Amino acid sequence: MSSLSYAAPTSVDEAVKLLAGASGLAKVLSGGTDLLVQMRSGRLKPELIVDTKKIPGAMGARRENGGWVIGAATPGAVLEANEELKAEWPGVIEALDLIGSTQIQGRCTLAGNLCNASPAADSVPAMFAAGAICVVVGPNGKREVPVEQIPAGPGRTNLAKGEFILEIKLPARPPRSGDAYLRFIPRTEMDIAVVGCGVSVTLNEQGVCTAARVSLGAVAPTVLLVADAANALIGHTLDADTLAKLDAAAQAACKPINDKRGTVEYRTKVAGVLARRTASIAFDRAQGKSSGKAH
Amino acid sequence: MNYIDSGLKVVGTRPIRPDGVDKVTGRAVFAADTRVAGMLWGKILRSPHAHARIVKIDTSKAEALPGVKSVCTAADFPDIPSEEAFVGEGPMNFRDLSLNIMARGKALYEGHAVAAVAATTPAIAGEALGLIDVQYEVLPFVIDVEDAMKDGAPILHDDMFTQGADPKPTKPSNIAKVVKFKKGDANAGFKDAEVIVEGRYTTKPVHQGYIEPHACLASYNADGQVNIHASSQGHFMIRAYTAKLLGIDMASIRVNPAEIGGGFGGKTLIYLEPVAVVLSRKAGKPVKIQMTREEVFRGSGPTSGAAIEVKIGAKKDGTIVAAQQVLKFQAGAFPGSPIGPGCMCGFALYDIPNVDVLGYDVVSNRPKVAAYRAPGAPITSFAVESLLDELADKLGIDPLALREKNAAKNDTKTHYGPTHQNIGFEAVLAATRSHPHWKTPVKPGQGRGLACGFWFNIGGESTATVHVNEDGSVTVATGSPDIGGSRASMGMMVAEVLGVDISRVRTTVADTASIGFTHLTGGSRVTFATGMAATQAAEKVRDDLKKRAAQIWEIPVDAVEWKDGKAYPAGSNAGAFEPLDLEAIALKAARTGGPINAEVSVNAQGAGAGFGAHICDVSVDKETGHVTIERYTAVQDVGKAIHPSYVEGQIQGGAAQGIGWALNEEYIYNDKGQLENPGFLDYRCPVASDVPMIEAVLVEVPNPRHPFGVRGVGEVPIVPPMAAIANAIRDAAGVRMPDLPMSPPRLRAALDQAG
Amino acid sequence: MPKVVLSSGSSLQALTGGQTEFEVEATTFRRLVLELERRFPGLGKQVEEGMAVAIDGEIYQDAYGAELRPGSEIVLIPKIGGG
Amino acid sequence: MAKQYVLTTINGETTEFLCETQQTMLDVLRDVVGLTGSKEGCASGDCGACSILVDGRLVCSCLMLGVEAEGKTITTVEGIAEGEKLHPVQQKFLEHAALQCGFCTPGFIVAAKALLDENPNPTETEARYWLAGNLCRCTGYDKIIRAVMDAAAEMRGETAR
Repeated sequence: MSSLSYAAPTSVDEAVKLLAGASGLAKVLSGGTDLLVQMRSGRLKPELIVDTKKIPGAMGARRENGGWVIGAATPGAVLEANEELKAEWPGVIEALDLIGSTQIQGRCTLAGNLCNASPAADSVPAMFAAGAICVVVGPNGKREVPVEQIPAGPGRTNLAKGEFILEIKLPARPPRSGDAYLRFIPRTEMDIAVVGCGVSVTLNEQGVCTAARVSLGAVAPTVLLVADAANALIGHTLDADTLAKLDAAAQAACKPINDKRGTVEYRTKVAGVLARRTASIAFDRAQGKSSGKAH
Repeated sequence: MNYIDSGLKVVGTRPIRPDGVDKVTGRAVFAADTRVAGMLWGKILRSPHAHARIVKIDTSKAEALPGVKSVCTAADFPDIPSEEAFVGEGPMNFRDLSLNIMARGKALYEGHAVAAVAATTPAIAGEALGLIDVQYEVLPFVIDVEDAMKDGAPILHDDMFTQGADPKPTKPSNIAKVVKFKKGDANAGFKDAEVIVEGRYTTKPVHQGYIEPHACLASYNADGQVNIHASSQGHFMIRAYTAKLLGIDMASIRVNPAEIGGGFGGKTLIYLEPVAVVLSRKAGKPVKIQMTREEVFRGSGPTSGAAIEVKIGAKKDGTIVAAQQVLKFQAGAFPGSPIGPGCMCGFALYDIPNVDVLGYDVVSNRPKVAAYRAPGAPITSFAVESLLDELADKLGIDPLALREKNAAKNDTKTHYGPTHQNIGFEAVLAATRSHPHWKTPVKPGQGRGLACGFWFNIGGESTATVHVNEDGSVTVATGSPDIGGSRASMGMMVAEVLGVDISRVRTTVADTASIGFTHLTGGSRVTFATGMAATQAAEKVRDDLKKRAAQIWEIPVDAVEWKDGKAYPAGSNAGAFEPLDLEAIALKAARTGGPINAEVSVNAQGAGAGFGAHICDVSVDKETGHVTIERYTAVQDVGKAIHPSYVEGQIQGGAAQGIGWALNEEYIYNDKGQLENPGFLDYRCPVASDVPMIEAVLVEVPNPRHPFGVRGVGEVPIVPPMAAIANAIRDAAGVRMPDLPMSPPRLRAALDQAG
Repeated sequence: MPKVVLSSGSSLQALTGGQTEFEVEATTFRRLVLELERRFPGLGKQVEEGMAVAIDGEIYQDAYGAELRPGSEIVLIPKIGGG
Repeated sequence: MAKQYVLTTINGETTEFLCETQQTMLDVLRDVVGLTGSKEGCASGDCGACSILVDGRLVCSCLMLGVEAEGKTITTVEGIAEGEKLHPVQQKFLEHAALQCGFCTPGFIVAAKALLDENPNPTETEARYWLAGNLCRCTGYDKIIRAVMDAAAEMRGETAR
C-alpha cells in the first residue's frame, strides 16, 4: 500500500523544505478541486501532500502600490466577495467565479487553476490578459514570474521541484482600463470551457485603444497570449473593421484538437466570436459603462 | 366501489409525505448508507476492452493480499442455459442477465464485469483489483447500430440468429429480432396521398442519470439464508433474479428495500446483488458493493441509440392517409432493446388507416440496454413528431391543428392491434390550444415548437395491507418502492376510503418477507395498480369496522352506515347510538374478533393510456449554436391526480430529462471503443440554471377502470420534449435538426451549412 | 368464434405457416392459449411466456380468466414493460 | 498505514476521529463519523449531493481531505434543523414537494441554507445559478426553486411572493 502523508506547514521555509525534500511525488494542496479528482481516479498517486492554507500570505487579498497581491490559497468565493478587487479587475474575478459551481468556488484558487495547467482553465486567460505576476517560492528563494511562463503543456508547469506559488500579483491599472473574460460551454454552468477568451485594454480619452492583451483558452496545448489579436485592437476604437480583424487574428491563433468537448472547426469559429464579445465588454468597462456580467 | 366525482376530501389535496422529514434531515437510509459489523467492501474488475475473449484469469496474487477475504469470477456462478422466463420487467433472458453481471468467456463491452473481490477496506479491495491478471484476446468491436447490422461486422454472439427473419437465417448475426406491425395497405395509402414527407433521424444512447449509484449489502448465512439491503425499483425483482441466477429458493432470500435515489427504469434489473452474495458466501462475511459514478456510466445500461426512417402521406387538408417507419434500435451487448414499444408508440397518437412499421433489435459492444422512462417511445416520437412539424409546414397548417385533425379517439384502432379506450388526447389538445402559452405570440427572436407523446401505462401484480392500530391510527404497507412520493398517494386513497384525516395514516414499503408479491415500480403503474390494492384493502377494513360496530350495537351489519370516518346506525336504528370512530371501534377490537386489518393482492387490468402535448419556446445564439429554453409548458391527461404536487413533479422531471436528451446528453467514445465521458462533468445533464420553470397542466379524463380514475403519469412527459425543442429550433433558426443531441457544435455547423 | 390477429407480424408467422388472422374456438384466454398450442405448436408457449393480448381493444398482460365473446377480436402483442 | 488524529466541530459537537490521508471528508463523515446524510453521487465535485459547510462556506465534502477538518466548523445536513425544529428551507421543501427520490435533497438543503445566509432576497436566476452545482434528475428543479424562494420570503418575514 503506497502510503500518503499530509503536512500543513505554517511557514514558507517549512513548506519548501517538505516539497524539496520529498523522495516520492509531492503535491501542493490549496483548493484541491483538481488534485483530489485526479487522486480519486488514480491518475495521480502522490506520496506527500503539502497544504499551503496555513502559510502566512497564502490567504487573502491586499492592495500593494496600486495593484493587488492575492494569496495563492485564497478560495474564489472570498475574492468574489471583495467588491473593490472585483470593481478593478472584473474579468479576472468573473473568470475565477465561472469555475465549477458555488461549492467549487468555496475551495478553488487562481494558483491551483494555473498549476493544474489545463489548456481550458477559466481563470488563466483572464490572468494572461491582466499581465498577472506569480510570486514563486522555492529552494533558491523567491522569484517573480509572468503568469504566461508558468504553463508548459497540458498538466505540466515550469516550476522546479520544491517550488510553489505563494501569491499572484495584479499590476496597477492606468485610468480608462477594463478587462473581461467569456467562455463558451454547452450548458450554462458546471462545464469545462470549450473556448475561453480574456481581454484587457487601456483606452485614451477618445476611446482609442493604447494597450491591449488578448488570451485564448482551450484552443492549444496551453492557454495562449495572442499578440496579433492585441495588435488588431491597439490604435483603434472597437469599430466593425477592428472587430473583424480581432476575430480573424483569434481564429488564426487556434491550434485546437478534436475532443469530447469540441471540434477543431467549432472551437476556431467560436474563438473569433468570443474575442469580439469579450473585447466589447472590456472596452465598455474601460469607458466606465458597466457591461453585462458574464455567465 | 367507485369514487370518481364523489366529493373527495383527501384525494386531490397536497399533504406532506410521510417519509419527507427523514429525507430533508439526511436521516433517510439509502442503499449505501448501511454498515454492519464485520462488513467487507466489494469492488468489481471491469474489462478495459470493448470486445475481447477472456483467455485466462489469475486471481492468486489478489487472493494473497492481506485484507482480501474473497475473490470471484464467472466460474463461481451457475452457467444458465438459454432459458427465457418472464419474471419482473419484460422478457428477461436469465442467461444474458447472468453473463451481463459477470462475463463468461467474452467481455462484450468496456466496463463489462470480469471479476470481483471483497476486502476489509475499500483501499485494499481497490489495490486487489490491480493484482488480478486477466489475459484478453482483443477482438474488433462495433458500436453504431447500423454498422453492427452490416455484413462482416464483428459478431458478438456466435449462437445468435435473427428471430423473426424470413427465410430462417443460417448465419449468426448482430440482429437479434425483427418486429413488424401492419394496418391496412401502406403502399395503396401513399398512392392516395397528395403530400408526402420523409425523414431520417438518429438518436444517441443516453443514461437515466439517477444521482444514486447502484449499491447493495448482502450477507450469505451459514444456513444458506440470504439477506440483501439494496435500492431498486423492485426488491421482489432483486429476490427473483438473484434466486434464479444463483439457484437459491426465493423463500431463503429476504430483500430489504432501501430508499432509492432515482431509477427511471435503470434500476429495474440487477448488476451487483448476485456478486455480493457470492463474495459473502466465499468470505463468510457480509459484503457491501457500491458503484462509482464512472462504473455507473461504463457498466450500467443506457437506453438505445437508434436510426429511424419515417414517411408520412396526407391529403392537402391535413388528413393523414399513410405512415411508414423503419426503426433500428441498439440493444447493447445482449438482445432486449425496447424495439417493441418503439414500433408501437410513434403512430399510436393518430388515427391512420394505413401503417407499416418494421423494427430491428441490434446488439453492439455497449452496456446491455435497460429501460428508460417509456422505453422506446421518446426515440420514435422524436422522429414522428419532427416529421409532422415538416408536414404541417408544407401544408401551411398550424401544427396543433394537424394533431387535432388526426388525433386518436376512443375506438381508434392502433396499428399494433388494440383499440384505444377511455383516452383523453382530444382533451389534452383542447387544453393546449386554450393555454396562455399557446395563445401568446412568440417573442421576437424566439421560436416555438409543439410535440405530443403517448405511453401505454401498465397494471400488473401488487399487494397492499391496511392495519387499524389499537389507537385507531392506520398503517398501510405495500410492496412498491417509493421513488416519487407514492407512499403519500397510497395513504391518501386509504384515508379517503376510511374517511379519516391523512395525518392518521402512515404508509411504509414492506420487505419481501413481510408482504405479498408486488411487481416492480415502473411502467407508471404504482398509483394505478398498488393504489387499487390499497383501496380494496381499505374497503375490506371498512366493512370489518361496520361489522364490529354492528356487534357492539347488537344490530344487523346492513343496518350500519359508514360516513366521514364513523359508523352510524342507519335505517330503523338511526340515532339510536352515538357514532363510533376508528379509535372507539379499535378499542373493542379484541372483543369483536381480534385485530382489524386486510391484505389485498391484485393483478390490475385496465391501465389507462396517457397522452401529453408540450409547448416549448427557445432562443438560439446563431454564432455559437447555444439553445436557451425560454418557456416550457407540458399538458398531460393524468386521469385523476391523487397528490397533484407529485403528479406535477413527474411531468416537470420527465420534461427536464427530455431537455437534456435533446440538447447535450450523449456518450463519447475513443477509437478503441472506450467511453471518454463517464462522469457528470462531460455527460451533460441539465443543471438548475439550464431550464426555466416548467408549467405542468393536469388534464383529468378519469380512467373508469380505477376506483379514483387514476392513470399512469410518470413516463409520458419524457416523450415529447426532443421533438418540441427540434421544432422550436426550426422555427427560431430555420434549420431542421434530425440528429440528437442538438448540441451547439452541431447546431452551428447546420447554421453554417444553411448559409 | 373469436378471431385472433397476429400483429407482431413475422416473428410469430413462422409458427403459423404465414397465417396472420384465424379463428379459434375458445371462451377464455386460458382455453385460447391451449388451442393455439394445439393448432400451431410453439405458438401457445410463446404467447404464454412473452406476449400480452388485447381483447376487444383492451390490453391484458396475463389474465387466464379474461372472457372471450364469440365476436371478440384478440390481438397478440409483445409484453409491455416500463421504465 | 498510520492514521491521523483530527479534532474538529461537526454540527456543533466537538468531534475527534482517526482517518487516512487519502480519505475525503465525505468518506470520513459516512464511514468514520457515521453521518450518512451527505451522499456520494459522483466523488468528483460534479453533483453537489455531498455539500457541507466548512466555516460557513459551501463546499463539496468529496473534494476536501478529512485531515483538513482540523480546527474547522463543519455543518452537514444533519445539523441544519435545530433539534426537531426544521429550518425554513427544510419545511418549504416538504410543503412544495421539492423532492421526489430525495437523494440530492441533503445537498440542496445545505446549499440553499448557504444561499439564504448570504443573500436573503435572491432572484430566481440568482437561486438557479447558485444551485447549479446541485444535480437533480427527478424534479426538473421547478419546485426546488419555488421552495427556496418561499423559504427566503418567510425568513424575511414576508408571506410567499
